[in-house]
Amino acid sequence: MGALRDVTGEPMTQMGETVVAASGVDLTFETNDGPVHALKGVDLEIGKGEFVSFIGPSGCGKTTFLRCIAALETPTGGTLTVNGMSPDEARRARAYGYVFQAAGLYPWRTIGGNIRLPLEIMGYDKAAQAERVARVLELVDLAGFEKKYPWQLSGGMQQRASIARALAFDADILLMDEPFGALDEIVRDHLNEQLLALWARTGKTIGFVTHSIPEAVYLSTKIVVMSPRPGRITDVIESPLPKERPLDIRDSKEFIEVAHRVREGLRAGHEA
Amino acid sequence: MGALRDVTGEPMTQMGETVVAASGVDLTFETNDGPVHALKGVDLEIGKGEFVSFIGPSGCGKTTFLRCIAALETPTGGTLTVNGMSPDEARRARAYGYVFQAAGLYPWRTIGGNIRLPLEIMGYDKAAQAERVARVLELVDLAGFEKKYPWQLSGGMQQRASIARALAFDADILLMDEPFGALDEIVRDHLNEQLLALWARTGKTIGFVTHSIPEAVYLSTKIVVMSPRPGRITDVIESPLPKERPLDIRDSKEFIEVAHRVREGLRAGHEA
Amino acid sequence: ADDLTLQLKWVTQAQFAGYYVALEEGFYEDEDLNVTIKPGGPDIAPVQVLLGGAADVMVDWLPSALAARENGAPIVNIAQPFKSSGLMLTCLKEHGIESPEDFPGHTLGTWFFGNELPLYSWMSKLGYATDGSEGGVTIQKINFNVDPLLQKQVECATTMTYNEYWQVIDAGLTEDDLVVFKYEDQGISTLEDGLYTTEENLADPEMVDKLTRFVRASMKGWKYAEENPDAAAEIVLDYDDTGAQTEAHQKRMMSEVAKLTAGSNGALDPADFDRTVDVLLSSGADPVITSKPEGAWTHEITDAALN
Amino acid sequence: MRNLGPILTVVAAIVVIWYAGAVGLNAAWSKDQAARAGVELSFGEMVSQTLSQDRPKLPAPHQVAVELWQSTWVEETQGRRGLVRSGSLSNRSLVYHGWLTLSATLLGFAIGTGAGVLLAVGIVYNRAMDMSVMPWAIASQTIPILAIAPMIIVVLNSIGISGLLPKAIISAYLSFFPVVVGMVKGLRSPDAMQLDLLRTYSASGGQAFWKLRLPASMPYFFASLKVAIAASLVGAIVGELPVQQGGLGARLLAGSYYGQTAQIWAALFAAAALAAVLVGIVGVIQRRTLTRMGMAR
Amino acid sequence: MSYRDLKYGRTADMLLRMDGIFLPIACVVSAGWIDPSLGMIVAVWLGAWWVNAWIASYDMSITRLAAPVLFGATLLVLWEMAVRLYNIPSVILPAPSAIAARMAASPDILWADLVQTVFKGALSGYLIGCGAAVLTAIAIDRSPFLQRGLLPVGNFVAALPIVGVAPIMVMWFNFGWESKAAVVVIMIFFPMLVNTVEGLKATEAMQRDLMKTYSAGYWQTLFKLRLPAAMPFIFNGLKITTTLALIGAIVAEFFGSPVLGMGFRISTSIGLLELELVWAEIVVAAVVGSMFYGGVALLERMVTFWHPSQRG
Ligand SMILES: Nc1ncnc2c1ncn2[C@@H]1O[C@H](COP(=O)(O)OP(=O)(O)OP(=O)(O)O)[C@@H](O)[C@H]1O
Ligand SMILES: Nc1ncnc2c1ncn2[C@@H]1O[C@H](COP(=O)(O)OP(=O)(O)OP(=O)(O)O)[C@@H](O)[C@H]1O
Ligand SMILES: Cc1ncc(C[n+]2csc(CCO)c2C)c(N)n1
Ligand SMILES: [Mg+2]
Ligand SMILES: [Mg+2]
Repeated sequence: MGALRDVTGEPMTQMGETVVAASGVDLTFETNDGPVHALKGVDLEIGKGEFVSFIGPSGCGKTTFLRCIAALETPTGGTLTVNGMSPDEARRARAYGYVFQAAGLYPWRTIGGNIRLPLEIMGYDKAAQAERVARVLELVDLAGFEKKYPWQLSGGMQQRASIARALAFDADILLMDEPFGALDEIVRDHLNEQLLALWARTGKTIGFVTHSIPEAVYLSTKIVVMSPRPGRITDVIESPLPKERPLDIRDSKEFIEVAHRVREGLRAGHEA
Repeated sequence: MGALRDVTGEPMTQMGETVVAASGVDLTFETNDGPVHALKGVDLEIGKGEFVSFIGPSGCGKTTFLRCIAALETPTGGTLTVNGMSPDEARRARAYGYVFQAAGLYPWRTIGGNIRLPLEIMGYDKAAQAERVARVLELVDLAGFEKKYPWQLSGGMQQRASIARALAFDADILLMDEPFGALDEIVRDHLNEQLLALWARTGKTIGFVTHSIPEAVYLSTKIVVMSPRPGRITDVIESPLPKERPLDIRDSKEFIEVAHRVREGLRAGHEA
Repeated sequence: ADDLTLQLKWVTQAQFAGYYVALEEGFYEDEDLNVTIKPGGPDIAPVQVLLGGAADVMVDWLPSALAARENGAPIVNIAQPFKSSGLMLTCLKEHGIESPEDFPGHTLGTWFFGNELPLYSWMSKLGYATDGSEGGVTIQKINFNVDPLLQKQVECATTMTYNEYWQVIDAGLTEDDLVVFKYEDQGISTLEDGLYTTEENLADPEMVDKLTRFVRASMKGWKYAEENPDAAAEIVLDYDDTGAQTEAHQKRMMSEVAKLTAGSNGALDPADFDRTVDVLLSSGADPVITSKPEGAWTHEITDAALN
Repeated sequence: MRNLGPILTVVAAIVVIWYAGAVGLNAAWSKDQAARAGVELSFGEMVSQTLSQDRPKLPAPHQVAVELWQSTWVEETQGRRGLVRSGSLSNRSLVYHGWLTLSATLLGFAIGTGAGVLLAVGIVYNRAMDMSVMPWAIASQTIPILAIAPMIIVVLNSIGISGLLPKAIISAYLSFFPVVVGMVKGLRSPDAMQLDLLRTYSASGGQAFWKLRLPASMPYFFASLKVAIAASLVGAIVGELPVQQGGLGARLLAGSYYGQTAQIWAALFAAAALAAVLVGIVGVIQRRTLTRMGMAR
Repeated sequence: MSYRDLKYGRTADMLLRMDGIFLPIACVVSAGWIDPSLGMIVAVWLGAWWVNAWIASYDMSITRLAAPVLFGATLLVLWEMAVRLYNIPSVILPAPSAIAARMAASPDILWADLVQTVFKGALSGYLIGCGAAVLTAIAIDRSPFLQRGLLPVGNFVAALPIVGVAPIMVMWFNFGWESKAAVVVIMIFFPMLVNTVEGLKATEAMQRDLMKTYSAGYWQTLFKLRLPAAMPFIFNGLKITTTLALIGAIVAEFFGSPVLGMGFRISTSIGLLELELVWAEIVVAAVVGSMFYGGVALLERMVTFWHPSQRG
């Protein structure tokens, strides 16, 4: 990867290498009133450098699937490998950056301290830490809030801080669970662009949960549509859009077509 | 209000009666590193039966303003009245239903129990409680999850439960802080329609924070655009759209014009 | 029957056999008294109980009674069933203490709570400092058992002829391993186990009458106990709520206690009182009492009782 | 019961250390005695002697076990005053003394918990109480209860209260504090949003208490109950020390007066076992309640 | 005004304000009817409480101090009144004024006892006990086996009443402060251990998951997540054990001490009926204990400022 990171411009998608390979993944939660089938027979391949969006009605298992990839949940059936290893081995190799659906900042650390957390753990030196914290705070437009505590920030600001935390270090796989849910359109567009640029620059593989169809279509190379009860994949759409994506690509014919297909898939899932 | 509730069809907007009147509202938080000006000179009138959306960059004070209306925060300057009384008196008269930005369900109560909470407090009888819980669960598409505990639900489901909780009782003023943030487009559209129908049926006054421009335009009679540091109102747009709003109104010229104006306002706020 | 409560100085044991015998054998009943005996214990100051009104009469040692009197507790000795003192200092022979001259440089253990007063008086009479300084002794507070002596945490320990001494013997040491100094022999003995009441009670003729009958019956109990030590010990065992006492130990204790009560008909001998006061007054820099007490005893009760 | 294995392992380790400790601590006396008798002890003799002394510094586990057995089962079934022969519990048996202590403990626990909860509610709901009472509640706990226990008993006696109640009051004195501290923390544990929600409903203070603060405080409540019941037991025992009228406390001290080390340890173990059982019962109730409330995950 | 209102429900304050005239007067009159002295005492009490409620309604740092002080002063006045009005003998309960006089008369005794008991016995035991408990908690944290075995047995040991343990410790560690420290260690070890173990578990699932995604090592998770999250619990333990440590050291002295120390003085002075000295020692114990507790509470505020219960 080291070599790839230096190259800028075109994203380094080499579809040949498989990063995530799921086949027949099942997951059942046991609850006080009976089992809940959160995932059922999920098959999916994600290649290196892909940007995969997951979309589907709430409760369909998007979070659960992301958690399985990150080895935070263990499937009760099927096989799942990441970089050819088990998700847990990949986790231990520090393959993941994860943005949770809720911000989950540590209340005893300032915003800066929260972002510094993974850097400390991964042993970055002091100077690198300071430099990276400043850079990602800038990226998510929170410069000046470094010394504040989480409960002193608005909901959207907390969410941005948690995004900054995941971007501060160099994970090959970035898993983001509705990262932009609490942000307004302008910031969202801005961060979408930033994320695409980052992706292009670094060649990371990204798994991205969103409820916004335009966002999914704008960002992804592959869109996974899911449906609930039990959670399964109903459609996988390879995006025909070029790698270079100015914001106004959203008015193009291809874009609208893809969006339409996603919407149809979603609607079907709701009816199911 | 009793009489109004029975009338269906046209919403009962009687612009004559002012529900919320803010003039020169200031709010400053004292934090460990200096004061934060969350609101500065906010002037706003909300008439009875209006549907007012607040939109603005994250951290601009939308939540703070909603909290001021609901007497959860006390302005440090200016005057604010609700129904001609102080917000606190209005609160004690049980004028508010509030949906928080985070779900905030009580972990020791099931979903059903959480929705029943306000009903118990306001002294509804057992039968009415059961009937209302069932009705609002149906409304937010969570029937069947009554007996589950909050942590057994996905993020979006929790948010819907918290919406159901606020709709279960008859408050004249409904304050909703990004209620649909974690929901997909389809559910969102569905709930938008439901909300409009409810509004039309009951003539409630609604204050609604959202980050989605189409949502704001689709729902509101009045759109308030805010900008941050310090938080103030930069634009107030009276919607020219008719009361009757099918989903496809979103393709109309008026709609697109209003959306454009909101987007411009937002952008200006970001540049500021 | 008239109610009367007696507060003991210590837990139920043969040291108080006379009262339990009087109760069990109906001597109190014969005097038309309904007597309640409250056992004492560590940290219970009988004087407090007496002044608090929860007891009418108590068993106490004269030194601590006089100290209490100086602290403003108007208590009066009304009878003295114990003629002699059972107090002694027991040392392990191996520490090389043979006479009081050998004390300096050694650690002497004593009970406190007022029981230390005789030892301090003795030491000051001998002219020894008690703070462990050169040429003096170290006084160590010990609890009410003999473990510190056995485990050599102290070299000498306060013991009673009727109790702790025998515990040392029971533990496996022999008379030959020990050196004992009886306070009686050293001429510093103080009066133990007298009966006391308040001046207020003595001002009340009805109460005086009750106390008279009580003392009479108690002395009857004591004389019975002296004559039937084994039976007395059995009675004590029956009254022991803690169930901790053993028969052998209580029988032996009773026979030793009998030696101490032997010379008394119940009336206080003023000579003994004066001797005790002298011992206490003579204790050097920090005397237990500062002036000769007045009215600290009376023969009023015993005179009436013993006729 | 999956805890059984680990517990037995730990207990076994403790017993081994205990035996070693007994040999070590008691050796001095055995050597002294041998020296006094002028004999030389072999190692084996010494070990066997250290484990069978009458007044050991540390009695061996089996000595304590034998004493426990003797003073419960054997005393009641065969003793002159035992249950079998006399029809009532023997005052020489730990069953009798344990029962005395237990009754004072339970009464004291009830009083202490009740008072503690009330005080906590007062502190949380009344500003004046919050500011003025808490520091004094803390100060009250720094008073060595053993010091004033005799005085309390004397004072209560002088106004005619005796028997179970003085002990229970001391026991309540010790147990109310953990409950106050835990409950205050628990009643204040709801976060801002949970409180705000009720504010929007204009819930009354009572409703906020029953529907939010009380349920939210339950984990804290039970945690402090566990501490409180153990403290109650200690209080009851302390209350039994000055009045030598039975109970494990009286038993403990009487043992010490007569140098009956095994008796002390037996009483000590009986007390600890009683505490363990009481804490265990509270634990079971805790688990049941929290599970029913959906708070045990 | 935020959600403070809920925190301090107005009911009690209102009771005092609205019925501020009738209820107290009724109380005073009825008490005075039973017994005039009682009437006076009740009157003083109610008066002081009313003033206190008034003071407490102002939230300033000075009132935070004034309220408890006034409350304490009220208690003292009531005590003094009770002793005088009812002629309670000083050998049963001395008056505060007499206690104060005694404190002024013998500061050297009180100081020497304080040094012996608090600085040598309690503090050393506290530091050793808390340190050992936290280290043990961390040590057994990784082993569910040890936790399942040790905690129940530990609860059992913790339940051994101090009055039984203290004589044994004196027998083992002699009369000096070491045996007091040992008693303190035994008393505080398990409460501290239980709190710390509990605290180490008190992280939220998402916080732990985050650490997992970083593949943080055990020690990193410990220092960056679990110890900070455990701090409220650890401080809970630290606070409870301050009073335990002090009581433990004092009570242990009842069972063996050199001829000085607070416990020694208290236990032996009762026998000599020097009740003023006894109470003087108790006062010192209460003051020192409260300061100790207050100090730890202050530290807690500084360390766990982020916890909702500290943000108020
Ligand atoms: N308790 C607090 N203490 C200090 N500052 C606060 C507090 N609550 C909010 N603020 C600050 O007030 C400003 C406005 O916050 P608010 O929550 O109203 O924003 P918002 O418009 O709701 O944003 P979002 O869309 O992200 O939810 C922010 O800068 C925030 O940092
Ligand atoms: N810990 C759990 N215990 C029991 N059931 C669970 C648990 N976590 C999730 N579920 C259930 O699994 C299903 C899938 O949940 P998941 O969180 O993956 O949904 P999601 O697709 O992320 O939804 P959303 O968009 O609302 O976040 C839901 O029905 C939920 O109720
Ligand atoms: C309250 C009190 N406790 C102990 C003693 C000392 N003491 C005197 S007699 C006796 C019994 C001896 O077996 C003991 C221990 C006391 N005098 N007063
Ligand atoms: Mg989710
Ligand atoms: Mg907000």
